[in-house]
Amino acid sequence: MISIDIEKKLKAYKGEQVLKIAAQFANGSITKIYGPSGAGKSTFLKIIAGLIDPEHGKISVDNLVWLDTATKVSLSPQKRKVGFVFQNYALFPNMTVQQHLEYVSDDAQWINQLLVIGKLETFTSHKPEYLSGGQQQRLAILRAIAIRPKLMLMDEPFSALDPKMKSELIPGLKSLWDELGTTVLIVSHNPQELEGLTASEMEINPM
Amino acid sequence: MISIDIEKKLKAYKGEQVLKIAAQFANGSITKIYGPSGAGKSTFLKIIAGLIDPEHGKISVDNLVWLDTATKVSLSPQKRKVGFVFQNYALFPNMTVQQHLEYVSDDAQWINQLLVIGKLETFTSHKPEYLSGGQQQRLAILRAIAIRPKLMLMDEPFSALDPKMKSELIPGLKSLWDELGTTVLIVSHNPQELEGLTASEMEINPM
Amino acid sequence: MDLTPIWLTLKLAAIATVILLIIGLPLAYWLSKGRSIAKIILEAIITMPLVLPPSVLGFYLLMAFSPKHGIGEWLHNAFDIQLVFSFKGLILASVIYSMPFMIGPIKSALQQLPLSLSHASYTLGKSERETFIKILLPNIRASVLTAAILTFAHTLGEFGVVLMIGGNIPGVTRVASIAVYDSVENMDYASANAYSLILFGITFIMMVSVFVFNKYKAKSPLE
Amino acid sequence: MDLTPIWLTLKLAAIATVILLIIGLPLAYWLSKGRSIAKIILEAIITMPLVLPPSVLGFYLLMAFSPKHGIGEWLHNAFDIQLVFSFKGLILASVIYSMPFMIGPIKSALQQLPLSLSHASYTLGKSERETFIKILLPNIRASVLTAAILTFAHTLGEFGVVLMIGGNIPGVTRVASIAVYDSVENMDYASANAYSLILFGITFIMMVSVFVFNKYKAKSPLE
Amino acid sequence: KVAVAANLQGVIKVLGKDFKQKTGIDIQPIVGSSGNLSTQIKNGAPFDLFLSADMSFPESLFKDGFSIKEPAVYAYGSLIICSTQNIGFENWERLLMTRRIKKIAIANPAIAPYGKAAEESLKLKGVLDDIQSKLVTGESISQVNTYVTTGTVDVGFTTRALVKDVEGKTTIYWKEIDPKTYTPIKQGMIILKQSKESANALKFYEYMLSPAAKKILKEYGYGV
Ligand SMILES: Nc1ncnc2c1ncn2[C@@H]1O[C@H](COP(=O)(O)OP(=O)(O)OP(=O)(O)O)[C@@H](O)[C@H]1O
Ligand SMILES: Nc1ncnc2c1ncn2[C@@H]1O[C@H](COP(=O)(O)OP(=O)(O)OP(=O)(O)O)[C@@H](O)[C@H]1O
Ligand SMILES: [Mg+2]
Ligand SMILES: [Mg+2]
Repeated sequence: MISIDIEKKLKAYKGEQVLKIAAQFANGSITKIYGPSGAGKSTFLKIIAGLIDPEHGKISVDNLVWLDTATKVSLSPQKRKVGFVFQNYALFPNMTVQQHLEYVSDDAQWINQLLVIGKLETFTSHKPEYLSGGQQQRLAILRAIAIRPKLMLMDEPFSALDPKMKSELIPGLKSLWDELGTTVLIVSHNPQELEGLTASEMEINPM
Repeated sequence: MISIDIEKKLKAYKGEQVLKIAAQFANGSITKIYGPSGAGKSTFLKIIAGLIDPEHGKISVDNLVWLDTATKVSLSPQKRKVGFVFQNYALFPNMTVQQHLEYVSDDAQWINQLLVIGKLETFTSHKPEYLSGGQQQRLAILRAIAIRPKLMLMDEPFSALDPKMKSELIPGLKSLWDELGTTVLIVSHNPQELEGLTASEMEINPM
Repeated sequence: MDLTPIWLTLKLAAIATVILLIIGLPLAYWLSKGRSIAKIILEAIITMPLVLPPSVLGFYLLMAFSPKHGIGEWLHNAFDIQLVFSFKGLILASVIYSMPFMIGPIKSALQQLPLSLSHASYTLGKSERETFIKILLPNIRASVLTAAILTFAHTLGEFGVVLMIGGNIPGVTRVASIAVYDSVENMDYASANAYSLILFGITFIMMVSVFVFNKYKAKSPLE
Repeated sequence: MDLTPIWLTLKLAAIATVILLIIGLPLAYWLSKGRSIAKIILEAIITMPLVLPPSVLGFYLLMAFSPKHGIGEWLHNAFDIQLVFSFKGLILASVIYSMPFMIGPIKSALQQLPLSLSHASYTLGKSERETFIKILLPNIRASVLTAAILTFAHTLGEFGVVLMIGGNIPGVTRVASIAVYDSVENMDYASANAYSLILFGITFIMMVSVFVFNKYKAKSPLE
Repeated sequence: KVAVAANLQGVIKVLGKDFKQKTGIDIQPIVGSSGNLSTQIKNGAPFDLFLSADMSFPESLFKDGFSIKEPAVYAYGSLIICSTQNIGFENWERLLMTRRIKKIAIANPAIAPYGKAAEESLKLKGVLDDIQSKLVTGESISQVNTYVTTGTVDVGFTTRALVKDVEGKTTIYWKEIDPKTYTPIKQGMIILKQSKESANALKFYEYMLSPAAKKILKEYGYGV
């Protein structure tokens, strides 16, 4: 189980906004996170991954403390090793599709399996610059799942995909998550796109 | 009226794919363009804007020839001056929100009007790095419309916006377009998001 | 201690750096766009003065600038410009000598910028020139700064070339590096140290203030 | 003509460049992360050798390396390492002298990379070190190349420092730049030109092949 | 290993050859400016013998205990005025003041003995102040030579040895300056205590003072 209780000031230009969240996610669950633009959804995911530190708070995963500002514990992102799909993809410009996956896994069979799920088998030697928006987004998803994460954080992961692609991709991901027992948090503002996938949801609102 | 008839090889990894499109768009119309990921939608918009040259083809706008590969005419992107919303935003990392708009227009009132429409009034001195995904996308839209374009090309312009934001933003844009008499092409794969806005649509399929 | 050499040096380094910024920025931009054999060769030629020992480069420049032959003669006859033993000549020599330090870092930084930045600017109706000045340059500010500092510092320390074509004329071409050299040759280590310390000090203060200013400027309202 | 100086020079420049890559890359990385007063000062110190005329820097290094005092004495007594008038000493001097050309361009290029690249790599469980080597460096390849070329060329042409602490000993510290210098001093312009041409030629070929290789490598399957 | 002042660069090869013929010992000349060489010696340079272009460097080395033997004069330098143009030097001090002569090269009087001598001579003739604005100083005598032979300056004051050095390459016109108008340019040498081959060093030292060496030096324009 993942339990989170954090508080972080968002430095908006005029005045200040506080991101204050307390939530718990069951192992293996898939949760949809939504809320208005600028509410702090991306920030929330980055705090969980260890990329941003909140002012106050505690994060623990299966009784292992990832973060506790009171005792000044904060595991590095490397130790937390969550599968993170960045909103802007953050692909590596120097690497081809194949190299992205080889960077995180040396299991050739696993890589092939992922390429098939993401429908990128024929693009293995393309660099991100030469991929379409949807191809880039699928690569970002594959790279994140390639590390076989226990926890997967996805920031608008399907925004560049057409409905058909989405409906073919999601079942593939779902079965991998089931296999790996992954807990998944998905930020999305498209009300329909996660229908049937997520059981629980969480709203983030600016305060 | 905008009339387009182009052919461009897309260099996919295995084999080749040809983007072949002939279409006409009435002045002041709003057209939705859709099609599977990797079909060539972004490439199509870039060809119209003059950022990519097709192998064969002709583009003319109100009897002015923008491109004609037969006579080797090709107006520069600067001369075509279309309002372009890039799929990856392509914001300028060195400029604040305000500076982005001042870069293209020195009409302070117009800039303010745009900021209000995009709900970015309180973020004027933020650089892109410090904007949320949705805020970045709105800035990309505002920057493109700030030049008062006759033709506006939008590549997945609403993918990072929540439904409420979208439903408040679109009417604002629509009224500006009506005022300016802008012809608009919008690439989108979200079937619902443009409901009521677009009268015509066009599908791009790989060949 | 005579401070004229210090002023002269600072003047020389400042002028050379400014000239190199003016000609180096467009040149680096041009070199950064695409790669042709012509560009590679031009770049190699720009780097060449580095490979020669300064005194030897100075000798070649002396030959070129000398009013008795070639370019020097033509300049002398046509415009009455004398490049040897004059401050103008020092400036030209410094520009040639320090050019690779200005061009190199800026060119490679430009190559690493994503293409979409200029594309976005072009669709907004902006010329290549305006895009370069307002979009590309500000985004490689750190590299421009590095290039300017390397150029400035290198011109301060330049010595062999300056000595050869300058002729060590007090107040005209006797720059600090020559004064320091003379002091060392003369085993007058006190003056040598004093001159060096002043040069050090000035550069140090300059660098620190540039960094601090830059840090201040780079500060976003969010930090 | 005696070719030993050419080989010696190439050896010196190659070794110095490799050493500077090894120590310069991590150092540039460290300097690129955040800005503290300590880093600014360290950076200023690295740039300092540039500001001094080479012969004077050579003099200071001679003092420092001399087996008669300080560090030199300690090295001599403890390890029997003699830095003055030895090839080892030349290497150390070249490293000090050329360091700013390696550090500067790389540091500024690193600062201009988006933070999200390293963040993405960290979440994949990769250490800072691996991220630096496999992600950051390849994305600033052009700047690393520029830095290496500037360093190499500058070490080839370095002269004052080398003369002072190396002492022009044939086969040991008589590098090409000194040989050229001697020829010019001796008014033997034919040899001076010959040496210079060889240096030119080697650097030219090297640069062109690096560029061509790089162009080839950079080619995507789509082009 | 013999540290040799730069102005001897031409003649040392001949001397070395002659010495080898006589004794079978090879010398390895290390050429540099006298100031550089003596700084290097003070910091542990592995030289056996030092042939300086003046007296002060060897003397200072002796004073600092780098040698047990006092420095000896092996040659006197002679100063000439010269040019690549045949302008006639009969009345050179007058000539320098004419408008025809725009640039005059001398070595830096502060650090080079020939520069000091030239300055003394000019002062004695009473023209130094008038031509001050035409003076260009070279850091060493060889830089002055470069200026003269390339025609960058109209006239220059340099060593007589130049005449021999450029023989057959460039034509220069020259005239010896009256040695009475300047302090003699004594060139001194010194045997170094740190020498590892002191026996051979001593042999060369003695050779340099021998009539055979003097003959060669004289041929190259040195006073002996
Ligand atoms: N690095 C940062 N430092 C401080 N504040 C930031 C930073 N990045 C973004 N912000 C601000 O914090 C607020 C929340 O940003 P965040 O990216 O978390 O929003 P979001 O909920 O993901 O929105 P969206 O749906 O538009 O992506 C925004 O107002 C933004 O301007
Ligand atoms: N610069 C380029 N040069 C050559 N081919 C490219 C380039 N960029 C993309 N491609 C290829 O062209 C095809 C079409 O790309 P495009 O970006 O136009 O697709 P798209 O329809 O916009 O897809 P998406 O909905 O995923 O954004 C893709 O297969 C892509 O790999
Ligand atoms: Mg977000
Ligand atoms: Mg696209």
